[in-house]
Amino acid sequence: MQGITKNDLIIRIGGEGGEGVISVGDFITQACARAGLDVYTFKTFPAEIKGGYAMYQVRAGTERLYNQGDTFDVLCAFNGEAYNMNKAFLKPGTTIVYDSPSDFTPDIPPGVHAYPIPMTQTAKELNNPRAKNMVAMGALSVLFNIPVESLREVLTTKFSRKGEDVVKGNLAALERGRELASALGKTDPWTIGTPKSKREVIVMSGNNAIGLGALIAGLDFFSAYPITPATEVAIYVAKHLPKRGGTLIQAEDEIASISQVLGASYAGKKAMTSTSGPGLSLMSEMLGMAFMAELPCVVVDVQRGGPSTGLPTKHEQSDLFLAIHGGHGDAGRIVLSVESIQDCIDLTVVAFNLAEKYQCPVLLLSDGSLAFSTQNVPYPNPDNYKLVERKRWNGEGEYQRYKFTGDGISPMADPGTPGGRHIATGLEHDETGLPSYTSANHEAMQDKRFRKLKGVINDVAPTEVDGTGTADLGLIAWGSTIGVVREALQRLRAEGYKVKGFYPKLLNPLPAQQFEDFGASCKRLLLPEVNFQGQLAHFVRAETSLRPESYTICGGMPFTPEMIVNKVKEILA
Amino acid sequence: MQGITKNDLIIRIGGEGGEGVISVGDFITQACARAGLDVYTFKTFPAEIKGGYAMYQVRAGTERLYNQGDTFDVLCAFNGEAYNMNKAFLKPGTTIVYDSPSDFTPDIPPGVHAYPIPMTQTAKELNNPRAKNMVAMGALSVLFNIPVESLREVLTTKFSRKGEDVVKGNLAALERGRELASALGKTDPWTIGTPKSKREVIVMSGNNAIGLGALIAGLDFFSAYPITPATEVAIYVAKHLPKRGGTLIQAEDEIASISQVLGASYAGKKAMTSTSGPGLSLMSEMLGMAFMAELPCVVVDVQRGGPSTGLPTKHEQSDLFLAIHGGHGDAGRIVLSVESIQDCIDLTVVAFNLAEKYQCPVLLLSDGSLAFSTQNVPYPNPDNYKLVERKRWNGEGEYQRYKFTGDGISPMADPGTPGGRHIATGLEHDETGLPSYTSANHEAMQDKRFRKLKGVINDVAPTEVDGTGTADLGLIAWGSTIGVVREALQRLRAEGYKVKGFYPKLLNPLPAQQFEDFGASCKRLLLPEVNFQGQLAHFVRAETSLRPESYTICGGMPFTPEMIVNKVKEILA
Amino acid sequence: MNAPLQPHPHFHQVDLKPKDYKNEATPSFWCAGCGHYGVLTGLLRALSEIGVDPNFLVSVSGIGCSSRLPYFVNSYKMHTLHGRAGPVATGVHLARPDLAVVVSGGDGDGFSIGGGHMPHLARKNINITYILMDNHVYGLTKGQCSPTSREEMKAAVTPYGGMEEPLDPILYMLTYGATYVGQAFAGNAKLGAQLIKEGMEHKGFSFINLLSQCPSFNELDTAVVFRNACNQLDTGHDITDLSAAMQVVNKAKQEGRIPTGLLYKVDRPALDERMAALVERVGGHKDYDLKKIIDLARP
Amino acid sequence: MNAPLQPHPHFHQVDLKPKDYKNEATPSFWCAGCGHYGVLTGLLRALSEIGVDPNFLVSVSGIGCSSRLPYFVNSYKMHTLHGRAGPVATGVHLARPDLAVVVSGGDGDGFSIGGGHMPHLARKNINITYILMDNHVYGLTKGQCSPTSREEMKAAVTPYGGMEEPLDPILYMLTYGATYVGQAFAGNAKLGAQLIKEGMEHKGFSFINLLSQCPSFNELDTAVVFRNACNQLDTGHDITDLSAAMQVVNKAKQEGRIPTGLLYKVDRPALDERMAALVERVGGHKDYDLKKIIDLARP
Ligand SMILES: Cc1ncc(C[n+]2csc(CCOP(=O)(O)OP(=O)(O)O)c2C)c(N)n1
Ligand SMILES: Cc1ncc(C[n+]2csc(CCOP(=O)(O)OP(=O)(O)O)c2C)c(N)n1
Ligand code: SF4
Ligand code: SF4
Ligand SMILES: [Mg+2]
Ligand SMILES: [Mg+2]
Repeated sequence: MQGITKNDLIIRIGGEGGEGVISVGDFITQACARAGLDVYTFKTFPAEIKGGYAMYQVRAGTERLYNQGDTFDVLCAFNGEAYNMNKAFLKPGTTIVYDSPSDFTPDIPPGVHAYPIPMTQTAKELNNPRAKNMVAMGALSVLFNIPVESLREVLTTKFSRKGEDVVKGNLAALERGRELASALGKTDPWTIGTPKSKREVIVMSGNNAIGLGALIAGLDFFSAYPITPATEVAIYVAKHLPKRGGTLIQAEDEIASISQVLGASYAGKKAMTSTSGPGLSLMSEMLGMAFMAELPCVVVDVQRGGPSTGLPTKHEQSDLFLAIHGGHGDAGRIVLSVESIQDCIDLTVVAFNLAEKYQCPVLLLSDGSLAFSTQNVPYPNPDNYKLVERKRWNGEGEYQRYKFTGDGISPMADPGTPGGRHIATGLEHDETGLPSYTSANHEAMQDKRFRKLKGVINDVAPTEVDGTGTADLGLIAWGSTIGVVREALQRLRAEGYKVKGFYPKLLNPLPAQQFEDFGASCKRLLLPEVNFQGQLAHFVRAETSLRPESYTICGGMPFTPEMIVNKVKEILA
Repeated sequence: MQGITKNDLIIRIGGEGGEGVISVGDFITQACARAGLDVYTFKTFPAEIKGGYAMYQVRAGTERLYNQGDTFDVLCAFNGEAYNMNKAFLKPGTTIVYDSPSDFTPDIPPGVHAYPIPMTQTAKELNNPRAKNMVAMGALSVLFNIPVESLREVLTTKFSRKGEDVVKGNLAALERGRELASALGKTDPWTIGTPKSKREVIVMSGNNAIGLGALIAGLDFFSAYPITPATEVAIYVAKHLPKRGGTLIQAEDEIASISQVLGASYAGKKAMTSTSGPGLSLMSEMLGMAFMAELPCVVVDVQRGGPSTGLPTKHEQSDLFLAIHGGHGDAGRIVLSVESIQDCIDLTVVAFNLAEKYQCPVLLLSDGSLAFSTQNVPYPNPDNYKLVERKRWNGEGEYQRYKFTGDGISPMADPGTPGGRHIATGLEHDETGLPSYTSANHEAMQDKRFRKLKGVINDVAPTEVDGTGTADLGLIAWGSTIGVVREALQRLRAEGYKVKGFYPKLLNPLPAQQFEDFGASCKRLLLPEVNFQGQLAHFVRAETSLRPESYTICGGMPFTPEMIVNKVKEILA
Repeated sequence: MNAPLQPHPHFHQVDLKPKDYKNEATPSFWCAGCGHYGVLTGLLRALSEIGVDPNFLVSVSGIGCSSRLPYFVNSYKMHTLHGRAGPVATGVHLARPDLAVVVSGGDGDGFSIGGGHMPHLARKNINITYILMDNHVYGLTKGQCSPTSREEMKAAVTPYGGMEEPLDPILYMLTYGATYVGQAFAGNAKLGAQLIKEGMEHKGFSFINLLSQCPSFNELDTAVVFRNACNQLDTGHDITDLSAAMQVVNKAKQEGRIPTGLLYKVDRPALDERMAALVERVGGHKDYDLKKIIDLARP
Repeated sequence: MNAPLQPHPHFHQVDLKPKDYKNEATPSFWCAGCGHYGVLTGLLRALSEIGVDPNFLVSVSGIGCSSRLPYFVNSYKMHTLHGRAGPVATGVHLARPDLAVVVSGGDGDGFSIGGGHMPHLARKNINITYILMDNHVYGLTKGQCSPTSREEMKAAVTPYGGMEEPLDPILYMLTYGATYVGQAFAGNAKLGAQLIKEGMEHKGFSFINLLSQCPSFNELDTAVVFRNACNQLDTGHDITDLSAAMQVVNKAKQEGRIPTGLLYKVDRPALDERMAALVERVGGHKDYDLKKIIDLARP
């Protein structure tokens, strides 16, 4: 973990919820991004509503970052609990910055660099006890070369709403922290790199990015019911959708949400909902109706630890079975999953495009880690996104809502269209929409509805293959695990391993041929995922000839690159 | 279809709903069964609430019957619609008995035997127009040697509630029908065989048989919401459960049903619900809770045509995806499926036993064809069923509800047990039930919950293999398709084909090794099922090394033996 | 009863006869003598009287015999899932407030499985019209108790008689804050039509309970029983007094009567109006520059 | 208020102090100042006053801050799913009528996602006690509008203010046919305890609404606001008059007051009693010979 080769730095800030841990993390992140560095953050929330241990990890560097990293280089402990929670990771070479004097005295293991900073005490001296976190931030900025000008800017911007006094008070605490740290001799090698150049970026969490993607895609109608860790999608959309003239409603439950979404879709609008596992379970029946009645809709599932109420604030990738198979009676859907904040924007747009084009439900899977992770992404130009509108009836001839067509896609007619009156129904129906229970019709209609989906594979970018040539081991990953694998592969290749990665984002219908091609170039396959049953591995086995080895964890946390590296080495040993 | 080798006869009665089609079918069935014949019936219902085309097919024979057969040998048409619906099946050698004079004059294709009977007219002459069906039944009894003594008995028993006059009137119509038919010269070879001996049997529909199985298993509590084609399970249970001192409630919806069931289960009782696809979709979330909180429960899903509202009265086997995968966050369940009426009784008992033993949800899949099919089964002796009770805490030491044990099964404590107080929760929890979100605990608990299920395979009878030696083609079938395959294989073997069958009833966890062993004895594999996506084939591919060919139909009707025979011949050609 | 209302400007209007609103393409479905025919007649008349443009009318239902109604109406329409017509209709209407939206469905659909949505339609004052086709039984599934079934009803799943106090849809809707609440016997298509018409013209959530016999599965509440129990409200009834309306209902119940006519009507901003006001307040419009929103995420 | 009732014989009784009902093993969860503490205090006192045997008590909840309550109670207990505590408790109770069953949960849990179950608990008269911990907000998900939130509340998903008329749990429950309906400020543990005690002793469905502040996410309805709005009912209030109870609620609402105390109480057979009667009527018992049932299926 030592040294010069490392071009990024991981700072973990831990303390009691309410002590400003989150603010410090946010400020550092913003400042680094503003200065032109890459950032990737990760948070965990206390189980308690207020108080409890809160953790914010900022990874910042000069190269592209794909994940939260292996533990940390620098720990900043606001209190004894933060120290205790993390002391196991204080390996030789790591650094701890901690509040002292305080209620705890850390045991500094040999080789660990330690910087005691009187955070609480200084804040009190400044008559500004809430600014303890600013003292810490000042100290960190000196110790690890965090772009201080940017820090001051973001701090000023953030606090200016609260008045000049607040800005001044916090700036003063920041400067005091810098003085305190400067007085200490630096013993460790950790420092944030110098940014190559300023870039046009934004910094967003996964949940907000999905909201933004939806706005870019032309969202008209949003309905949701609050649920951790998806609520922020609704919060973001609630703030901005009215500006675009759209409609948001908090429904009485998830069944009502998806029902409202389908109503809006029938009315001709782009509509979506967002939820987490329990809500998605409740939507199962209505999603079948969306498939049967061929109503476009986008459903975001920010996965959390399950089953059942499970671990609501924790990370897991365990809703894939439900997403693909969660409906009675051969109900199809398109399932996408996001790797990164960039995906949260881009694939949300893709989700809307596919929903409109194929007139069916599109499920977009995110997860608890991405939900609150923030990353910088290039400033997205809305004009660069190609938007798809549902095929609408051209008014010619007799309108048949469910007309058999070559590709199975039948033009829709918005209410108000003369001659386009029709019924959307969950009953099996003939081309006009009237109930029909004959064998021939049911078989033809099922064929139509599933035939449509055949086109999807060509409408989504081919699955990314990371690496070339023949590999001793190929890794297949999905969701935020992809970012972890990317880095692990870089490290492994640096050590001479012949490894490749395969990163599907379209999970249903599964691009089977692409899997086969990838499999053909690898001697063995490994599929790491954060769930118990090895859910994607199941689908890969069922839909392709491949037999990837499953590597599953389900401890509520994402993989780290190190875990993947070790596993690969073990396999190839 | 000709001849002497056929030791069973298929009579299809068609007419307008309300004309007594169902009664005639029921009487013939009862009479045959009473006389010692094997019976297998099949019905389709009109889409309309009242009126519309109703069809009842009775297959009766001297050998064991496994399915409804290929179309019919004898058609009894009460009206023009019945004739029209079936004329395509009037192949040379078949027979039609029809109402004449009437509103229709059938076109008798060459080679078809025709017996006009003045059903309506005779009934009118007898001043008993509602007895039209009895005239028809009398004619049928003469023409095809239906045990008339038994017919008279069941008729008398059935109508005796309505008074002697009604009995007499109907008997008179029956005799008149016999006279009319006797006057006609018999031209066809069809006749119901002579029963070998009287046997102790009962005749039940699939839905009733499930209800009976539940009573045998020791059902205490039942809650359901009406839905086609599952309602009759509730109707049967409603009638008889109070006699056993149990409790039945019609809930406000399926979510409430399964919630009530879990409450009753926690209270220490054997509890179940029954539903069809839409209801099962709605139960997804609560079934996850059952798995997490380790609460025994039995959920019967009588599958119907989907997706969505679909074809509510039609047959399909398309809820397997939902049954196995329909829950967020790695939620396990046991899934069984029934082939026959006998299974409806026996496997319902098994379902309760497994639920109790493994403390988890057990889903029992039936289907629209079995729901209303009646068959004779040997009189079940309740004492012959082994019943399992949940493992209850022995009162020793400190009680921990979710104690880690070798097999993952932790003793339960009914409310009222001193020292056994505990919480059942959908949150991840430690051994005592308190919330715990640590990685180690979540991984250990998931492992515990899934480890439990490993034992299931040994608690269920090994999957039946039909045939011996090496086969050119092995057929894997589930649900009521099994019975169709059984007969198809008999016919194929008679023609010298080397074919075998494999009939899993436990579908999750899948007995993978048994599949492998079967696959190893077959050169090729075929998996016929009545759904669009080939759902069991998917699981077989995912969970075993086998790659069975899918043969799917989804026209709302079961396979016929002939379809399977033809398909096999095509493959082996 | 209150004076005739002005049609809402939002209705796209045309001049059509009741039969022009009837979709003849759909084969008949209901049993002979089913009360649901009367509901349909009333609706077609109301549509004609208002002159709703069928192209801007959306008829929404759940599942049940009653929920087949949209098939018989010339309009855009959705036949959704059991219990979900309300929220689906909410989505249609909020997404396109220019559409006239009518929900129709059964007592089971609305107050058993769909009962959780009902309060929110009313208290949010969704500007749609909800016609409950209340036959006190589950028709489509062939005769089980519904939540409005009489306590003593023997039905498929209650072979020994029911055990539950029936609920009163009208009282529920008054409690839920529906801004227009009326009731009639389905066989009285004139009153039905009048209530539906005024309900549709009312800006806000209107609820009309139509008592509709099911001759096939409900032997207790026949057309005759319904007709006899239905009593037109006193002319003196104050339709703006919530407590009074509740009392009328409570009293009628004790006396085994069914009060008919308009029970309650009040004006309160409908949700779409409030949402439109919000959009205006934040200066929202379709072409609002997305970059202004994206800029907020600059570090 | 009505005269103290006789404890039901079905309670397994013991002699324990309120603190004996407190489960100390559970780490604290609620924020400082949360009104839910008051609910817990009231419940523990009521349990002690009745002397319920904790081994025969089942505490059931859904999901929400409020729904954590069972963890703090010494009893059998179920922490179920959001909105489902009612039907789960129904199952517990009907399967084992000898158990005392108490449901506790939030306004969102009970009247948003769980709202569809509420009418049926009441009209079926399930003999359980339901304590609504009504803080007019979603606490656990960090501050969104609940169906009892004030119309003007700015919250996470309503950054520009809400748009919906809040509902009144008490009025709902009167309409639904609850046979015992009471209300109190959670901070008034004495009244809370009294209502819970009497509610538990009442044979039938008892509903108690406890107004419970959420200092973390509801700035409008603070403890002070609740305390000031809560008015004890007139001693003259007739607890058997449904229309009168409804009028009290409607009037209080107009005046911005919250009526507290016992609002309504009536006796009606509880569902378990009716079911027991049915079993008796058909001569049912655990050892009824199955063969008699099987024989009915002989051809
Ligand atoms: C989720 C779900 N559960 C159950 C059903 C079965 N079902 C269809 S209609 C119906 C009740 C019909 O009664 P009602 O709504 O009163 O309408 P009616 O037929 O009496 O007009 C039921 C239970 C279903 N379609 N979907
Ligand atoms: C199916 C489902 N949807 C959403 C949630 C998220 N959720 C948990 S608690 C809650 C609301 C809590 O509010 P309330 O019931 O009023 O309880 P409080 O926290 O205010 O005491 C929500 C929406 C969930 N757990 N399950
Ligand atoms: S079953 Fe009843 S509600 Fe349904 S169509 Fe027939 S009469 Fe009408
Ligand atoms: S968030 Fe509100 S309701 Fe939840 S514990 Fe805190 S104060 Fe109580
Ligand atoms: Mg009805
Ligand atoms: Mg609340």
